[in-house]
Amino acid sequence: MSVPSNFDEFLDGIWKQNPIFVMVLGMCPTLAVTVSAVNAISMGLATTFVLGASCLLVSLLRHAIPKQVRIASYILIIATFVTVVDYAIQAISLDLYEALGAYIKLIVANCILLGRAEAHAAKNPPLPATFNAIGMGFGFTLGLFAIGCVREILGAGKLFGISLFGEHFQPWVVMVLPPGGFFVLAGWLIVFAAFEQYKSKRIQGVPS
Amino acid sequence: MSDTKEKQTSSFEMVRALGLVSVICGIIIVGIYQFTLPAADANRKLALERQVFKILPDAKNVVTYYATGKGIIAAQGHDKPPSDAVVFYAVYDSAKKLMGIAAEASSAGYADQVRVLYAYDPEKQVITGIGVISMRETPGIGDRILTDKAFLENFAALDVHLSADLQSLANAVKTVKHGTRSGLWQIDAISGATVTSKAVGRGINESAQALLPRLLPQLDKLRKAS
Amino acid sequence: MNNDTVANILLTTILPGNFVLAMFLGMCPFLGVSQKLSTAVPMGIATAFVILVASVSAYFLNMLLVHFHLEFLSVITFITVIACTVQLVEMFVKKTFPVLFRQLGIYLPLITTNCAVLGVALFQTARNYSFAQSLAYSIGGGAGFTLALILMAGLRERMQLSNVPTLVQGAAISVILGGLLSLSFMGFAGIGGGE
Amino acid sequence: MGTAYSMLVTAAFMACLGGLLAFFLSIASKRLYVYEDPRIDLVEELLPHANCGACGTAGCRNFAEQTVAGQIEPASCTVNTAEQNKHIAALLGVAMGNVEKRVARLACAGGHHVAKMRARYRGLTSCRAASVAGGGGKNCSWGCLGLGDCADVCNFDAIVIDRHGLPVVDLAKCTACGDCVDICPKNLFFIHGVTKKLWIACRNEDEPDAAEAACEVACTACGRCVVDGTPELIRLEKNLAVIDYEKNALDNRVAIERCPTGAIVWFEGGLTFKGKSAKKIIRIESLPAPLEV
Amino acid sequence: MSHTELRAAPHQHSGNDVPVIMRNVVYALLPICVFSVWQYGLSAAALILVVTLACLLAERINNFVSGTASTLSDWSAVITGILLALTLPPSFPLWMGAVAGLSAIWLGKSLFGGLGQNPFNPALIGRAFVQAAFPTAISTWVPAFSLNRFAGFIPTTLTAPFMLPPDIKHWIKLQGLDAFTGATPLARWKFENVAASAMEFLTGQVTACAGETSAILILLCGLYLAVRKFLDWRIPVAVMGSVTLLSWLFHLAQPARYPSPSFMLLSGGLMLGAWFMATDMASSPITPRGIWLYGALIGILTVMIRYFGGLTEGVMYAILIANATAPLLDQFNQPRVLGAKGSKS
Amino acid sequence: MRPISENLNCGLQSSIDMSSFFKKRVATFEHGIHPDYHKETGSLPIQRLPFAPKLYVPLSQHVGKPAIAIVRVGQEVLRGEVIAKADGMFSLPIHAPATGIVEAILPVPSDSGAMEMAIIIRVYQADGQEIRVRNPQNLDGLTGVALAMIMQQIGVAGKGGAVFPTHAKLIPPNGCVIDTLIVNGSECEPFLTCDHRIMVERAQHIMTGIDFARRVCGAPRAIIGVEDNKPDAIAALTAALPGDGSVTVKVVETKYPQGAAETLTYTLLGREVPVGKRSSSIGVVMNNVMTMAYVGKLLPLGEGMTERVVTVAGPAVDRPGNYIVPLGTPLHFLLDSVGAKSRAKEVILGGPMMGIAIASLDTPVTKGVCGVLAFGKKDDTEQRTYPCIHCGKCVKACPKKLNPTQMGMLAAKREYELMADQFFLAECFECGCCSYVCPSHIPLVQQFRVAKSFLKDRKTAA
Ligand SMILES: Cc1cc2nc3c(=O)[nH]c(=O)nc-3n(C[C@H](O)[C@H](O)[C@H](O)COP(=O)(O)O)c2cc1C
Ligand SMILES: Cc1cc2nc3c(=O)[nH]c(=O)nc-3n(C[C@H](O)[C@H](O)[C@H](O)COP(=O)(O)O)c2cc1C
Ligand SMILES: Cc1cc2nc3c(=O)[nH]c(=O)nc-3n(C[C@H](O)[C@H](O)[C@H](O)COP(=O)(O)O)c2cc1C
Ligand SMILES: Cc1cc2nc3c(=O)[nH]c(=O)nc-3n(C[C@H](O)[C@H](O)[C@H](O)CO)c2cc1C
Ligand code: SF4
Ligand code: SF4
Ligand code: SF4
Ligand code: SF4
Ligand code: FES
Repeated sequence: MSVPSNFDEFLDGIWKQNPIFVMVLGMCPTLAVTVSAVNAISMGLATTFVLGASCLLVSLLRHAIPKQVRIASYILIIATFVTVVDYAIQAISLDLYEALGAYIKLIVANCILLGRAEAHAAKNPPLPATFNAIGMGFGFTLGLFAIGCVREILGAGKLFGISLFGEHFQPWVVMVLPPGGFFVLAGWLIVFAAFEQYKSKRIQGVPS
Repeated sequence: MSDTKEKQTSSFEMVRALGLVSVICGIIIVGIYQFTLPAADANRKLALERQVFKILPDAKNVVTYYATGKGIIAAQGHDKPPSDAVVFYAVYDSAKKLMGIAAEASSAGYADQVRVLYAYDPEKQVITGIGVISMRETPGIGDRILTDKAFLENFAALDVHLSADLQSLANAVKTVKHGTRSGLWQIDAISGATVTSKAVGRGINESAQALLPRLLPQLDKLRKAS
Repeated sequence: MNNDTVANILLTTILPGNFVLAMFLGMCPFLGVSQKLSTAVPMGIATAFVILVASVSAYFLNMLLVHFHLEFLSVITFITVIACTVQLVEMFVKKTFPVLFRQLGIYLPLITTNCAVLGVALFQTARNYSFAQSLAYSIGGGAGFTLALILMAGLRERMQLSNVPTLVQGAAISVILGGLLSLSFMGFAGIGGGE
Repeated sequence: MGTAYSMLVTAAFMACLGGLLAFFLSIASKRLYVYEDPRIDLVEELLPHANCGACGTAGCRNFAEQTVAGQIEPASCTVNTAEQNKHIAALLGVAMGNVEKRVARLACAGGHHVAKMRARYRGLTSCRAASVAGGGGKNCSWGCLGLGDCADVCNFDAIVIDRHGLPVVDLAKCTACGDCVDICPKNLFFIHGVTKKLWIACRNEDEPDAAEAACEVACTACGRCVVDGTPELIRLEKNLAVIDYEKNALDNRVAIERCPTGAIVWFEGGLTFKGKSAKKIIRIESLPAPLEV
Repeated sequence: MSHTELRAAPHQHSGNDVPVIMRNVVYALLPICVFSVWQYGLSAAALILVVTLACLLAERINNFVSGTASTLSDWSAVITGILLALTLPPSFPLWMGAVAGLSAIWLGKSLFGGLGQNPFNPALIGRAFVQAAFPTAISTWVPAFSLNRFAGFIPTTLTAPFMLPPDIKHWIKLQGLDAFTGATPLARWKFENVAASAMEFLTGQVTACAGETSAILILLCGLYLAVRKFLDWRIPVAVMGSVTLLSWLFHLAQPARYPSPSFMLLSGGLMLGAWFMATDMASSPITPRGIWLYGALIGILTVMIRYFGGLTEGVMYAILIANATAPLLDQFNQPRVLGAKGSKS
Repeated sequence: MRPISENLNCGLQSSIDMSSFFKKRVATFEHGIHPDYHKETGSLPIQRLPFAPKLYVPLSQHVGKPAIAIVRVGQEVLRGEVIAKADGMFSLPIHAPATGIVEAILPVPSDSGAMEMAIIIRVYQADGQEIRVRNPQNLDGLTGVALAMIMQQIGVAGKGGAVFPTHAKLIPPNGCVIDTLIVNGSECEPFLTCDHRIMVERAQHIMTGIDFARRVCGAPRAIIGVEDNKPDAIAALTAALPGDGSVTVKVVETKYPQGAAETLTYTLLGREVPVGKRSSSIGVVMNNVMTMAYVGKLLPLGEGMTERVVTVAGPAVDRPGNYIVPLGTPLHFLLDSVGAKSRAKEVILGGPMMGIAIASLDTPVTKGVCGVLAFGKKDDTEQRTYPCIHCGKCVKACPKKLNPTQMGMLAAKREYELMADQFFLAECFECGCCSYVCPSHIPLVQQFRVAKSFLKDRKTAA
């Protein structure tokens, strides 16, 4: 595998197979922790770490694990790294830990992880597997960040905790409530779809 | 992909593989746990102290205690509170004088548990302030319990003195509708955030009912402690 | 110890604290398997069942962990037990109800990675629920999940016959429906809570 | 509690847990084992997932099962690219199979510019809807109504309605799925191998004069193609020329040459040829309103 | 003779088509609007106008984006706008009203494909959205029949866009109504156990949303539509019936705790909800049995939320939740075909 | 069975106060609609139409196998002579509607738009055009199939719209016992009044026909159902009733589609025709009043069916009324004779609810044509259709209690199988109530016809 193809794997995860906007997976953290941009990024990076590390390990062990216990082993590996992240965050910042709540632990159950481990890492050598996983992770982070920004700006009038519109701004509380999460995600999905449509129209428009 | 007829894996192989992965994972986890434990503990202690300083600004030293049915014991040396224990913190000032007790109260609010830390003045038998440990209440509504001056006024001296038999509060702490406070043991709710206000009142009441009867008789032990 | 009554927990988890609509647990199957009523109902029931099993096993597993002072292993042990349970259920269904398996095929393994299942285990532990409380929590959670799934499936079946603009078709419209359902469920706020 | 101790406990605990679960799983996997040829999944992955049924099976999964079982040849999936089908064949180690490409052919050439209308249909833009409302108003009651039901149902965008209100099949896109055949209320579409080159583009069974009055390109059953073509290849039936494809349809472009209306045509290289004597129609606009007979 | 024309049977039509129905609903709403303006003055008028215009604007923009012909002429967006405005407090800032109108049409209707395709009541989606977005503003009430209501706007009305509305305690004092507590009858009952009298409701002497104040007027306007068959009478009957029955049972059991059925019927948004919002056909079931169940569900949920919920009023959420169940109610209550055995399809 | 006086009373009552709300309501079915009736022609006596120069006599004027032509081009035919013979039991012979010469045998347009084979007769204009050929037979004591076979020879097909050969319909299928003959005099379609006039003018023929019909099907009783907007018909029928009480007249509510077989059976007997079955399975056979009148008139004389009464009406018709029209008369001649041809934009065979607009005025009048309606220019702005707004009005109008909303939405997505499998598509009798009430102008019935036609084509293809 040459470097450019690894890089393609990486880009795939960010754009063509973006876990949030294209595959629509990992929805729980996507909606739950994106009330602020910081939370979103932290969650995204934590997931990226778990994704990369576990895909690497799964790929290394892919010949050693019998089929019947495949899922269980992958889950074990993922859970290990999640626990690692969980404690790491506790050690780094308790505020962040509080903000992300149980969703750090729930990274285990994030469909993206098992999906990647099963569909990609278990079938590919370590290097591309890891690249792909990290790409996915960044794609996920990007998605979370996009949602987090909108929710924080409208919901609190702030970005990264910095007030944007002065103290008389009326926050749109709904944005930080559960429905707001849905709405912002849907908004991005529509923007994404519109963009894809525009692109495909452009391609079709070229006389063949 | 080439061998299409998969062969049945033997049970032993499966047990071995899964067992091995489990053990490796377990060891990694213990490792990271042990490794991060000091930092996390330090963090937690820092956070606690920060909270305590907010409600008792002159505090210097915070000691964790457990109030059990049999008396109070210092947390030092126990890594786990006894099952029926109520955790509280004795707070001392720079002169090592016991300046107050802090304890946690929690109850279900509008969205989730509302956890607050309250300061108790054992001399006057009143609550002298509250701070929020964690909550997920609606910004702009529920979180006014942090910012609403009138609401915080309630806790300047919230009456929690014990009844004659020292078994319960003389007057249960209660949150009442905004503008209808009629006793020092009542909390005047924030209009528009009644649910959250009630959660605070309910939490404090529960915690005080459990803690104070055990605490008061043993106060001297704490005074002497440092 | 937590003092919420069993009835309150049950009510809260079904309505105002609905796992899907208020807690964001189990979103992926909620968005993925709610296309048709005929698959949503079995999926809901299967998930509710796994949630129940997970909750019970997590309760006892946690007792064990506490006994050995191994609380830090909670995530890994819970999820492993859940994964194995799901795999067993999957094999069982495949053997005994091959037709159902064909319909649900790809979704069954999804239950493993359903946050709701792990969420129940983790939350009940974090909240120190007693056995009865855990049971109420898991039953309510499962019922709430199934309820949300069924409502969603009904709405989406209707959407299939409407003229949803192409841009919005697919994931976006389900997410919006989820949002509107969640908005509606805000009306239950306070039911089952306190007083 | 020392680190070593807790390591030990953890290791022991995890080993027990892992072992126990693996044990359960292994028992279950034996007791509940269901064999399914893994190649079915692999083949299915290579299929286009159009589930159109053009191959004659009940969808792609069924096709995969049947190919693996050797009951159907990979090339029978006409929707798939040849490339993918080659992969399938290689995967299963079987022959590709040689299935002639088939496409949908339209048996009508009566666009608005050559065929008259009797009445103006108003209502749902759908051929079948028009056809249930008094036949649709076209003078030739067999002819294409041009409201595009076929274009509408074609999942492969292979049909466009041209400016004369006639569907035109894009041979490259057509997968012979047969949806247009089903939907057309006038039964004007037929699935045919591309190698069959002679074609009667008319279904009008009317008397010759009436047919020609209704549509300038109708088959008038003059019989010239019958005489010119290979013997027994073409015959007349109900005022229409009928080609017997059993008898070598590849034959003979001469059959079309003397057709007066151009109802019989010759397909070659993606183009459609009319005979030399066919009337040349240069009109573009629709025919004027009909007169009452 | 030229072309004859071919049309499909039937060749006759009842004549009551969509614009006719919708226009009549607007006519029926006008008296309620007029009453509300008389009660609350300029602010109410401005609110109704702005919200309706926002709805029309949203609809038009949507036409523009999707490249379809204008759908303003079917009048449905006007209904959405007026109804939405009638469920907002009269002091609601206009910019928030505009947000409500836009979200009602876009979130509640356009995204699903426009007229008739929406599974939820658009007006209520708009209201639920702003209730969740601006919870403080939407529970700020002003007194009815204040003296200067036609002399100027309530200060909050003209809040600058995206800004917090000012405090109006001072303004209310100026109106000479010191005793005014800013609580709706439902809130007064829930937190102070004071039930308002039926007379207050019937004449609109209460603090509440712009259009929920004169129960009798709403009833009359609703009856007009029911008689002309522009709405399905089963829905209001089922809603009011189930509310009456349920609250009567509770009231019998504990009269001190639970108010009388007449209070439940007349207070809050129940009348407007039952007659004008639960009856929105796009979001309600179509089969007769489904409709009865739907109405009853709304009634039951309303009572439950009012009695046991954290919110004081539940009509809106009850309708929205019942909307969500409508497809299911339809599916499981198919009409029994003439000649078919059993009751299900 | 009711005494005659009560029937009379009923009729009078409804004539005085038709929609009397507080008095006892007349029998009816659930759902349905009340369109504008336009029954002005009901008071005009039946007139005779002249013979057209050419008659187009299709070989298939009934459902079932088409008749087989037995004349050659150029052959002279006499009015009443059989010119095409029945092809089996479920077929009918065709009689020459006029004396003339066979000019050609060619396809002519039919109401479905397809071309159908017809015998074209050039009419001798100078001829007096009496019936020249009759074949009377002794009918005494004949019953059942034997009588039916003779009935077949007069070539009468159902006049209520379905055009089923009457003799075949009357023979009870194996294992069925017919206990009631329902005679359908409701004529619920707007505009149409031919049944009404027949009941007023030919009550006696109807009674004779009922007698024959009962002898074939073996029904001990017959009920004539008449809508309460035809008091004169009710009075005429009541006066003609046989004394034994075996035939009764029952007044039913004026409501569309009261006259459909399923609804009228339900109204009169409270019985529902089971899904997918014929009404004979519940012991009922139904015939139209005009069918009975023609049987009663023609059978004793042994005369073939050569003409029928047709309502010609509509806004574009100058001289609306009920006309006796020779079968095979092309519509352009008919419309010319009543002064409508120049103004007619849209011509409908049948009533406005179920009638079919025809594409060509060459289409001839056949045995099944009960009305010809001509409409002038409709306002050019097309009725704008809107998306279904889920008002459910169609559900509450459908007399068969189907779910047109759901079916309409499914049809728009071409889910035809689903409509048939889950929503009883086949049960829809295309009455048009749903389209009539739909505020969105959704052509529901047309959609259902499309669905049925698609499924039928698919079935025949398979
Ligand atoms: C979107 C939304 C968020 C809310 N959040 C809170 C909250 O965080 N805390 C709270 O006590 N009530 C909350 N409420 C509840 C209402 O404000 C409720 O009406 C109020 O608590 C009732 O008390 P009141 O009489 O003081 O208005 C919320 C309501 C809505 C609609
Ligand atoms: C038709 C209608 C429906 C309404 N539905 C609701 C509702 O579901 N929830 C709500 O809080 N207010 C609703 N309102 C407004 C309430 O009647 C009431 O004025 C307001 O909720 C009381 O606010 P508070 O309880 O926050 O003090 C509705 C108003 C109308 C006209
Ligand atoms: C919607 C509908 C309306 C009908 N209306 C009448 C009617 O008004 N009068 C009538 O005689 N038959 C009517 N029919 C036909 C009857 O169902 C039935 O076929 C007929 O009365 C049988 O008599 P026949 O065989 O003599 O025609 C209607 C059928 C349908 C489906
Ligand atoms: C009786 C009746 C009630 C209506 N109620 C509402 C309503 O509550 N909210 C709304 O947005 N539109 C309402 N409409 C208008 C219309 O149904 C609505 O805009 C559609 O939901 C748009 O698809 C109503 C229409 C009628 C005829
Ligand atoms: S070929 Fe058939 S379906 Fe296609 S436009 Fe012509 S009539 Fe319609
Ligand atoms: S619908 Fe017709 S044209 Fe389209 S792919 Fe199928 S067979 Fe070809
Ligand atoms: S046409 Fe069919 S669906 Fe419509 S009302 Fe009549 S029977 Fe019902
Ligand atoms: S009458 Fe028309 S708009 Fe109303 S439900 Fe039926 S199809 Fe829809
Ligand atoms: S992330 Fe929670 S179910 Fe997928």
